[in-house]
Amino acid sequence: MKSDTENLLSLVDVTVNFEGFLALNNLNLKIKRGELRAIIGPNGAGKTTFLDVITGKVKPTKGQVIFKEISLIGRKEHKIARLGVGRKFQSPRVFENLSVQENLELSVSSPKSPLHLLKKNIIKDQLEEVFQLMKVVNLTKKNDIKAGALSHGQKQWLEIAMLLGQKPDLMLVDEPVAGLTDEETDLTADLLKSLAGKNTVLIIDHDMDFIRRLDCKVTVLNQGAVLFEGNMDTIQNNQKVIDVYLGRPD
Amino acid sequence: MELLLDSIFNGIAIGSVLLVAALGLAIVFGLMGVINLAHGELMMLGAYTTYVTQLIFKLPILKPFYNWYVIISIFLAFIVSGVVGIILEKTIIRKLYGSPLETLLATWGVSLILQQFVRSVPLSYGSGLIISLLIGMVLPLFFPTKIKESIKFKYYKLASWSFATLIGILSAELISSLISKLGRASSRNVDVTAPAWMRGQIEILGNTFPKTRLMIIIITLISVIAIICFLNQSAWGIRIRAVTQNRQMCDCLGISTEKVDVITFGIGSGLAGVAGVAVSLLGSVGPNVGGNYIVGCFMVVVLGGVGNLLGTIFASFGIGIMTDLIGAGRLLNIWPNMPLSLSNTINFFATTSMARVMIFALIVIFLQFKPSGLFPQKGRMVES
Amino acid sequence: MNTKNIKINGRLKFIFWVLLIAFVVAAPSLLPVFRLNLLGRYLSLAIVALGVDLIWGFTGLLSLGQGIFFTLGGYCVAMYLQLNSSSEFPNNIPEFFALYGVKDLPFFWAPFKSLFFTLFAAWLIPALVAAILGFLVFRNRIKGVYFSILTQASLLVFFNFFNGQQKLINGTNGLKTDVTQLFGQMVGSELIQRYFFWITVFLVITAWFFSKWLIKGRFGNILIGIRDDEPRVRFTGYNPVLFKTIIFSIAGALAGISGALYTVQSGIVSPQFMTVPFSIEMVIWVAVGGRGTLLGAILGAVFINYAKSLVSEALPASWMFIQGGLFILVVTTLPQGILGWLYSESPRNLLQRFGFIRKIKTYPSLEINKNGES
Amino acid sequence: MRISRRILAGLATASIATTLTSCGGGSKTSGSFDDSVTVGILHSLSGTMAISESTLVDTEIMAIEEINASGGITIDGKSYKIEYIIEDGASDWPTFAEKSKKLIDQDKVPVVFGGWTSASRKAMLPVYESKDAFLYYPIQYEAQECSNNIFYTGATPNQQSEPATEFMYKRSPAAGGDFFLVGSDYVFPRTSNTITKAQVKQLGGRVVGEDYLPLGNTEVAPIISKIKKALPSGGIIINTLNGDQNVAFFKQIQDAGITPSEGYYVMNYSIAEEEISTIGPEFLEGHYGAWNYMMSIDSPASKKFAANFKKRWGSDRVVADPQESAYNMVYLWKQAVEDAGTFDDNAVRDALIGQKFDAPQGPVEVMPNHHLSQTVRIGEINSEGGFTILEETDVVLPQAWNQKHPSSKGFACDWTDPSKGEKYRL
Repeated sequence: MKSDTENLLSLVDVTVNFEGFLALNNLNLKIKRGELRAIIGPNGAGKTTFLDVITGKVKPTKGQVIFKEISLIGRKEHKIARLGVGRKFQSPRVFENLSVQENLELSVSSPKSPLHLLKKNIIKDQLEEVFQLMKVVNLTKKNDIKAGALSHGQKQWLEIAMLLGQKPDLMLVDEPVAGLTDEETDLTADLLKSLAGKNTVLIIDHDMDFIRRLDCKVTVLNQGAVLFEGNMDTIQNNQKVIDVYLGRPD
Repeated sequence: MELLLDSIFNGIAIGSVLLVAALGLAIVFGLMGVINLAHGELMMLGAYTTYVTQLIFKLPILKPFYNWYVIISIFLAFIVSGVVGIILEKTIIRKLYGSPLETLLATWGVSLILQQFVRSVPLSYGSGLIISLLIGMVLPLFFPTKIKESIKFKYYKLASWSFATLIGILSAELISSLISKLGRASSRNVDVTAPAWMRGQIEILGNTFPKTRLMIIIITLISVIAIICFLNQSAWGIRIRAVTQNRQMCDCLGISTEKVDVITFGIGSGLAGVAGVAVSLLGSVGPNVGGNYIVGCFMVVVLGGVGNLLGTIFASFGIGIMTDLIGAGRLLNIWPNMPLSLSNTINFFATTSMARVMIFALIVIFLQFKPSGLFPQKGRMVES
Repeated sequence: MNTKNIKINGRLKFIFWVLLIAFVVAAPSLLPVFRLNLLGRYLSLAIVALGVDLIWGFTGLLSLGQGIFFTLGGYCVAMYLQLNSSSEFPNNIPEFFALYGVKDLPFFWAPFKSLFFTLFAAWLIPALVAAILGFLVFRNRIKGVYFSILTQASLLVFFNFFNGQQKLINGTNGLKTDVTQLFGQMVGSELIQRYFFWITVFLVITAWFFSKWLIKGRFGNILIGIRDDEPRVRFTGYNPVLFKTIIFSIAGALAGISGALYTVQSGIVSPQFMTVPFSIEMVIWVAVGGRGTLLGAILGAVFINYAKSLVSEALPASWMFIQGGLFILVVTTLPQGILGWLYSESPRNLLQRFGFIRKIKTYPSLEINKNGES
Repeated sequence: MRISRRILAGLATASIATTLTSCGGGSKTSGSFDDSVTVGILHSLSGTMAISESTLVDTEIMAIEEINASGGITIDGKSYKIEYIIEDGASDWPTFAEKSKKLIDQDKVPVVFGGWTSASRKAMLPVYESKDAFLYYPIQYEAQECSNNIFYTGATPNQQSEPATEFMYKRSPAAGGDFFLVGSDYVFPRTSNTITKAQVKQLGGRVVGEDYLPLGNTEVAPIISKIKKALPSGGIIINTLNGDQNVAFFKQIQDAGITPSEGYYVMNYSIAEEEISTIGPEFLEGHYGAWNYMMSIDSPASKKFAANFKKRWGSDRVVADPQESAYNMVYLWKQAVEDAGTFDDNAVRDALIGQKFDAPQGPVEVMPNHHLSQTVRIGEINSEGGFTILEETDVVLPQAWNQKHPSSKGFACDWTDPSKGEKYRL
């Protein structure tokens, strides 16, 4: 394995076999540091499995996942998370019985050992950070409200804020704008775009307008493998992509 | 080799009891995700049904058919436990879908009540109650469609329930007047005696095998085959499996998921009743008869892997054979010259008491390597 | 679900504490010996209930095997007391050994000659056993009902073991403590029992505050997080196995303390404490009192047990009906338990309907939460 | 559905109500008494042991009613009516201790009649000793105990198992055969079997195996295969299984060919008439039992006892040894109180020793070690569900400390002599 400093994440020949069904089939993919990357693909293309493999939820049958020059295969989810991989789920998953602030405190807190959490209250810097994050996602006024009482969009944003709180090197964002209003979608796109550069962001989505707004390199997955890579314009004109996914423009 | 064969025979004998007891549990747990701690008490109802049937068949009119009362009681036990199961589902369990821990606690409450019920209520009244419930539930199904759709249906229903109650009370009185043993509440254990043709032993492959055990194996076999056929061939079986896989989709397709739930739970409970018949042939029948089996059943289901009948079958025979191997200290016979320390250890566990300790410990260790049991459910939906 | 943010208001709290302390101080003179002893025992059960609340109410782990740790704690003190008063018996070992022809003290008994060791062992051993058991189970992500079933199976393993080992720990008969000596006094005597009552009250309150402290901050929030969405906790970088093992072991320690106190006040510890129903009852105390409320666990344990002893004096056979009914009722209609129900808006609505209190003008849940955080 | 539920509930509560009222109630005898005394009755009315222990409650109530009907207890010309408080031990040993405390501390009863299992007695013992109260315990047990605060009216091993073992080895059809010991896993079977093993060795016989079934477990298949392995062509089986485990055992050994006709003879220490009727005589016929009292004893006292019991509790009820013990202890207590002239524990305790009573089994006498001298009978179980009495010993004196058990050999108990007490070397 040659050293690879340019790429933050690379997947080499990753195959996931569910009882004969190849969810990922020799997938090869590289993400550069600071890159904003969108991944699209039809249902069953293996997008979620792809995230599962990176975050350690699913162990690939074959292949390598290299992150910051470390292999992620066989590592536990929380270890991978601590290495700097953050994940936002498709439907917002926040701790519904905790308040907004408590949610964020959990994601910001570091180190994440039980003893540390027991010993003292959150340190000042981290508390500051929590308030900062609330400001970013516009939830400052709702800091005491239970996350379960938030609207769908607010939950999405809270989860993104929690993701940011973990200060990950790589952010995996699964359908961040599902169920959001147009206005919220735009704000989310801007937010994600502003994160790129500093962070590396990988977005999975169906919403073509949203992807277009992100204005980044797009990878098309199909049947567990990369079908095509390029920017939005080239993709929309690629015959293969049109055939399997976009459909013919009327 | 001969010793091993002997062990396998014994293991099958022990395992078949476990299997028949665990079958209903495995179905309810596997298909509905419901942990039914009252399963043992449903077995108990089945066992009491056998007892009542036996006494009824001792009446002069039915005496000629006495030899066949066990066969009849299998069907009756299925119905009795099934009816109680359906009532349970409709009143309590339905409210708790999706929260298995709560179901577990509620069914424990049910098991306490059922246990005390058979202690404090005379069996004749218990039978009367079951009869009236059965009639009350079944009768409205036979009403012509015209009545079913009319606004006055509830009055008809009321009428049919009153009729059912009347029949129930009458039959309770009838039973207690005919058989005085059933007319009195008693916490005393009662006993089922197998008819003469089911007692004694037969020889298979040079091994003697008790006939009652063979009968239980046959009951188990028939139940397993019937269940597999039902789930795979019948329309309702296919619906049940469909609901297990995707409830919302089934709702959309017009399958009454409520009805499916009732039927699944009813069948699981009915099988508990059948298990009760089997158990009653081996030991005495009392309020605790089912409770003695329940933890063993859970072990079978956990070891076998949820939602997999094959796993249940393997697990029960596996536990059965292990029980015999460890409990009877057979390894010592198979391997006579083992080191002293090892043979001491084996002797330590070669009592029925310690064998149980050993087997549960082995299961826990086994689950360290295969947390989802022998035959885990596969696919990406499992963890979510 | 989460009610820990909701607090009863200050004045009520003050009155509550005054009443409580007054009662505790006056109890030994108010109550007849027998009732006082019962109260002491039920209060010690409240400690194990607190543990159940921590693991079930907050972390979502329904253990049906708390009896293991409870009994281990009980055996620890009973072994000490037995050794402490066996000087008059042959070989200086407890009397029952002679019955089985045992001449030498089994090796694991020896350390229990020390009071110091025993005081630690009574909670440390259960905590260790819980930690090992918990770790093995949590490591494999066995959770939900599987966890419950496995804890129940472990309970049976321990029960069968203790029940069958007459030569080691006196099997079914268990160990008695009433006629043993402690500081020159008989443990069953009124004086010593009164001291145990005070100790129990003190430890219940300590355990209560300890539990409150545990769940107050971020540690408690993680537990709630594990209960509600374990994968999310993992992806946030926390190791749920560690947290679960810790809290399970704490619950084990609490159970051990509880068992030790219960034993010295009952006069006996036996494998009977490890039967399946007793461990499930512990869960029911918490369920009825109100899970996730801590106070509910204490009240549930004390009141249900008191009710049990009163009912079984009057109508022995009906307790099973009542208990079973209570299970079903609480689970189906009062999932938050009595205290959870009181904390929620339902009683407020009830009072409103009868015109006892004024309607709140603003959005109620918003108000309540604001109060809760301050 | 709502209606149906209501009917259901109504039916259920109605039937429960009838059963509850039918089993409640105090002593009904009328008559004029000067005063009354309340005694405690403590047995399991719920749980697994309720089956057995409720028969003792019935017997004790009957004895109390008989005494009341004949004028109650007379002290200094003053007549006392006996009232009773029944407490439920719930088949849970610690509960027995708790309820004992309640009866002693709260109800201040002068005496408690109670207990069945050894574990329950062991749990109660410290309570009575620490409070210096008095318990009457009616069950045949493993002995190795001699409390100043307990009075034991059941048989000790030398009044039951020892004559039985000797009979089996010397005079039964399987005489000279090998022994296999089966029991439930608790203290009575284990201690009893220790004694049996020592005795068989003395007699020159062989014990080829023993196994214990955990309480509550009814899977006897492994035990049966062990028996067949250890006794391939018949022998003697000593059975100390508990309650319903016997049903599973006898049903299945018969199916496995372990029957008298095949040369296997089972001697039972826990199977009395009540159990025979539950298990079914067809499974037990030809096996043996050893008791102090058997219903088939052909004496007026025995017949009257059985007849009175049937009259009071129903014609299909039977009496057995534990009930007889329970019956005796109530009468013995009454006699001792009348002799002592007070209900005070210590005086009654002293007056008790030497009390004689014409029990249904024949004359019994309270010995200085708080046990009874009794007659031992060996019976063969017959097809009618009773015992055919084969042998009857003279009155056997009780040994609180067994003389065959290695731990207690050479010891005895005597509470009349302060220098001897609980355990002294003979």
